[in-house]
Amino acid sequence: MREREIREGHGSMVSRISRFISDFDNLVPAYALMIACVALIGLLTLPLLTYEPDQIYPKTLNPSSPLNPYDRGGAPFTAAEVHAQYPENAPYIGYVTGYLTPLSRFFAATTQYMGTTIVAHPGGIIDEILYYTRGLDTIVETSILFVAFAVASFLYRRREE
Amino acid sequence: MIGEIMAGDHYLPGIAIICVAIVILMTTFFREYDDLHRLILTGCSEVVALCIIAFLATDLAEALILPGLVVSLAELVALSEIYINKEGLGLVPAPDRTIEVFSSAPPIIAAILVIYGIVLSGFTGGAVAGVGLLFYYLCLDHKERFALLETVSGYAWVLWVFAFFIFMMLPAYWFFAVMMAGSAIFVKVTIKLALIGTMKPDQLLEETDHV
Amino acid sequence: MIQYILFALATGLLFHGIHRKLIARIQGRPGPPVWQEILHTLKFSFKQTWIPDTASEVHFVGVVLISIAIWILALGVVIYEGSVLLLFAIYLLHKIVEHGMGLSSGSPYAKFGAIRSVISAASELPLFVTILLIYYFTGSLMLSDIIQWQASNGPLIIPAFPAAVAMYLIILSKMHFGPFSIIEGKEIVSGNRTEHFGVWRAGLEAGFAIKTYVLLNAFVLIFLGSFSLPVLVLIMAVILMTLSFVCAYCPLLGPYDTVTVQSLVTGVLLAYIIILEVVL
Amino acid sequence: MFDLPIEGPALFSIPFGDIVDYASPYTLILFLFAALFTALAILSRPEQHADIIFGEDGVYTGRIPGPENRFQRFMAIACGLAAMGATVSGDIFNFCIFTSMVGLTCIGIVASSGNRHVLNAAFEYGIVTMIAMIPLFGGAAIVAATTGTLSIWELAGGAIAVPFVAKAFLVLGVMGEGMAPFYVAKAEITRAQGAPYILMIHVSSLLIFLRIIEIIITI
Amino acid sequence: MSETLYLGLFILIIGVFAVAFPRNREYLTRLINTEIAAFGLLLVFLSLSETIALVTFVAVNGISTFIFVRIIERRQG
Repeated sequence: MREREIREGHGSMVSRISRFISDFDNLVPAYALMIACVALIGLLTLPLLTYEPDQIYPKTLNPSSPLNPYDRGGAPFTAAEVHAQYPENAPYIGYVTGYLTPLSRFFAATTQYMGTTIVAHPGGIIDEILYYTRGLDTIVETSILFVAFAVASFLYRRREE
Repeated sequence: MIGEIMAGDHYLPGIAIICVAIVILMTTFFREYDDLHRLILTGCSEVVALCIIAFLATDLAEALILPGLVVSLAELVALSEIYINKEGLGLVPAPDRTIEVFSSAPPIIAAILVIYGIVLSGFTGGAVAGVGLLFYYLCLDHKERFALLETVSGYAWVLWVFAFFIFMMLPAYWFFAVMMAGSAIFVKVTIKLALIGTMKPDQLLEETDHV
Repeated sequence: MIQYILFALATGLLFHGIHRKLIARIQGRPGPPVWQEILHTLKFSFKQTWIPDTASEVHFVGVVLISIAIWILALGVVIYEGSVLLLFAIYLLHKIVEHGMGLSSGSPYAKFGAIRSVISAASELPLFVTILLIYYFTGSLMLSDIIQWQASNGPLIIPAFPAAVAMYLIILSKMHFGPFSIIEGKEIVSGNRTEHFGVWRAGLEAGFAIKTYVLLNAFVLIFLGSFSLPVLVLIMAVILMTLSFVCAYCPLLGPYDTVTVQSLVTGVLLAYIIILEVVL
Repeated sequence: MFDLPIEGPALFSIPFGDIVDYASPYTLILFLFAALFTALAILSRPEQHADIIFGEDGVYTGRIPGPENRFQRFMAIACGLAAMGATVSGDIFNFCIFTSMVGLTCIGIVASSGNRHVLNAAFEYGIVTMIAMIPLFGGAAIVAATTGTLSIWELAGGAIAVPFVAKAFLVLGVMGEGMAPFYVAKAEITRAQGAPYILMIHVSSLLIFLRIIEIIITI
Repeated sequence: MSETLYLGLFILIIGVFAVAFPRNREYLTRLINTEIAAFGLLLVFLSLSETIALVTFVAVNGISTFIFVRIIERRQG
C-alpha cells in the first residue's frame, strides 16, 4: 500500500501525474497504454479501412508450377513482368526475377515441391525486391544487425575479460 | 490469383483480430514490472507486428517481413546483453549437458542446415545456416577465432554494399550483383548468428585477448 | 539582411531588459535599466575568455556558433515568409543547443541544467498540435499563405484560439524567469550556462535575443497577420509584457510538473482537434 | 518532384530503385543538422566528467577509458548516419527502418556505461523501442495495404486517403524509437559520460520526430 | 485456405492471451506461451503463401528462443 502511494503520489492531480511519469519504471506502462488506446481507435474505425486492390508487387499463384508459390514468369536473361513503384528507376527490372541458376532449374525439373528453395536461391522475385528495387532497406537492415552485434559483443567481451 | 483475392476479403477481420491482440498484450505491459518478463513479452509483440505486415499479402509483404525479423532479432540480442550486464549476472557453472545426442548429432545437423542454407543463400539461408552453426558451437567445445569471424563478416557487409552500388549504377551487370549480394548477405548473417552460439557464460575466451 | 539581424539583435536584447525590469517592478524591486542586457552583451564581448579544462573543446565552442546560426536562419524564414514547419523545427533544434551547452562543459551544475532541459522537452507536444491546427484552418504551412489567408478571413487567432494559447505557452516556456524555465533554476547555479562566460556568453545572449525576437514575430505573423515594422514591434512588446506578468506572478514549477502541464494542454488541444474533425 | 505548401518545393532527389530520397528545404536543413553533429562527434573529445563526493570538498574529474570512448564514438557516428538517412528518406518503410536503427544505436551509445542507474534506464528505453515495432512497422504495413504504395511522393497532397490509425501508429512508433516526448528514461541516460555522443541521442530523436510530423502532414 | 488463416489468427489470440494471463508466472512458461502465438503466425504465413518468410521466421525464432533460454538460465543459475 505504501509503495503504491509512493508510486502514484498524492496531492493535486498535476503532482500525482508528475510523480507517475517521473519514475521511469512507469514508462513502459504509459507507452503501452497509448498503443492500446490507438489500437482501440483502430478497432472502432475499422470500417473506414479498405484493402487497396491495386498493390505493387502483387502475388499470383500457379499451383501447377514447380516454382509455386513464387512463379512470377520470365525466362533466364529476359525480363519478367514486375509491377514496381518506379520502374523507370530500375532499367533492368524483371531480370533477377526471371533468372534461375542451373541448380534451381534442376530442382524445378525434378520436383514440384521445392518452390521456396528455388526462389530463395539467387534469382527470383524476393531477391529482386530485396537487392534491387528496395536495396536500401536491406543496407540499413544489415547495418542494424551489425550495430546490434557490436553492442552485444562489446558488452560480452568487457564482462568476460 | 488466389493470393490477391484472399487478402482483400480477409484484411479487415484480420486487422480486427490483431487489434484485439495488441490491446490484450499492452494491458500486460501495464501490469508487468519484472524486467525479464517484459523482455519475453516484447518477443510476443514482435510476433504481432509481423502479423500486421503479413496481412499485406503481396510479395512486398515478404520483403518487409525479412527486415522486420532481423531488426527485432538485433534489438533482442543487444537488449539481452544489456540485461545481463545490468543485473550483473556473471559466470554460472554450465549445466551438465552430457547427453549423448549432444555430442554426436551436432556435426550432422549443422552440416545439413549449413548446406541447405548455402543453397538458399541471402537472409533466409543465413538464418538457417546460422541456426546450424549455433547449435554446433553450443553443444561442442570450440576454439573459434572471434575477431577473425567478425572481420570476415565486416568484409561481407562491404561486399553487399558494393553489390548494391552495382545495381544502382551499372544495372547491366545485375547478374554479378545478385550473386555477390546473395553470398555476401549469407556469409554476414550466418557469422553474426553463429557468434551468438559462442557467447557462452562458461567459456573464457583466451583467443580474443588480442582484439 | 545584415541590418535586419542587427535590428533583431538589439530589439531582442531590449526586450530581455524590459522583461527583467517589468518583473522587478511587479515584485517591488527597482530592477536594472532596460538597456542593461545590451550593455551586458557588450561587456561580455570584451571580457577574458577561456575554455574550461574539463570541457569538450570543439563542442563547447560549437554550441555557441550553432545557437547563433540556427536563430539567424529562423529570422530568415520569418523575413522571407518561409515554412512554419521549418521555424518550429529550429525551435526544437534549439533544445539541442541547451543540452549541448550543459553537457559539454563537464561541470556538474551545467549537467543538471542539461538533464532538466531533457526533461522539459515535453514542450514539443503543444508545438506539434499547434502546427496541426494551423494546417487544419489554412491548408498551408507557408507563412506567406497564412498571411494571405488572414488578409481575407481575419486573424487566425479567432478560429484557432487554442493553437494561439499553445504557442503562447511555447514562447513562455522559453522566457527567462518563467514558470517553465527549470533549466535556469537558482538551485543549480546558472543551469547549463554556468560555464559559458566571456565571448561565449555574449554569443549565447545574442542568439537568445534573436530567438525571442523571432518567436514573438512569428506569433504575430501567424495569429494576427502582417503589420508595418513599428506596429509589429509595438504588438510584440505588448505580448512580451503579458509574458512578463505571467513570469512575475507564477512560481517556478517542479521539473516534472512542467511536463504534466504541457502534456495536459496538448491533450486538451488534441481533443479540440478531434471534436473539430467530428463536428465539422 | 512535388511542391506542397508545407515545407517548400523538393530541391532534388536521388533514386534508389523504388526508394527515392529527396530533399526539400526542410529535410535538407534537418539533414545538414544531423551531418553537423556527426562531424562534431567525430572531431571533439569527450568532456572530463566531474564528480562531487558527498561530505568532502573534493571534486574529481575523470576521462572515459579508451575502448569505451571508441565504442561510444562508433555508435554515435552510426546514429548520425541513421538520422541522416531518416531525414531524407522518401519511403515510409525505409524511414521506419532508419528510425529503428536510431533507436538501437541510441541504446548502444549508453550501453558501455558502467553506471547501473544509466543501464537500468537504457534497458527500459530498449523495451520501449522493441514494443515500438508494433506501431512503427504496423503503421507502415497498414499504409501499404490501404493505399497500395509506400512512397511519400505518391501519397503526398492527400490525393490518396491514409487512414488515421496508420498515421497515429507511425507517430507512436517514432515516439517509442526516439523517445521524443517521454524523456524520463532519457533524462537518466543523460547522466552517462561523453557529451558529444550523448548529445547525438537527442539530436537523432528530435530529427526523426520532426521528420514524422512532416510525413504525416504531407500524406 | 481461409480456414488455415482463421485457425492461425485464433491460435495467435490464444497465444497472446496465454502470454498475457499466464497460470504460473515462470519465465519458461511465458516463453513457451510466446511460442503458441508464434505458431499462429506461422499458420498465417502459410495460408498467405509467404513461405520464405515462414522459413526465415522458423530459423530466427529458434535463435531468439535460444537467447531467452540463455538469459533465463543465467538468471536462475
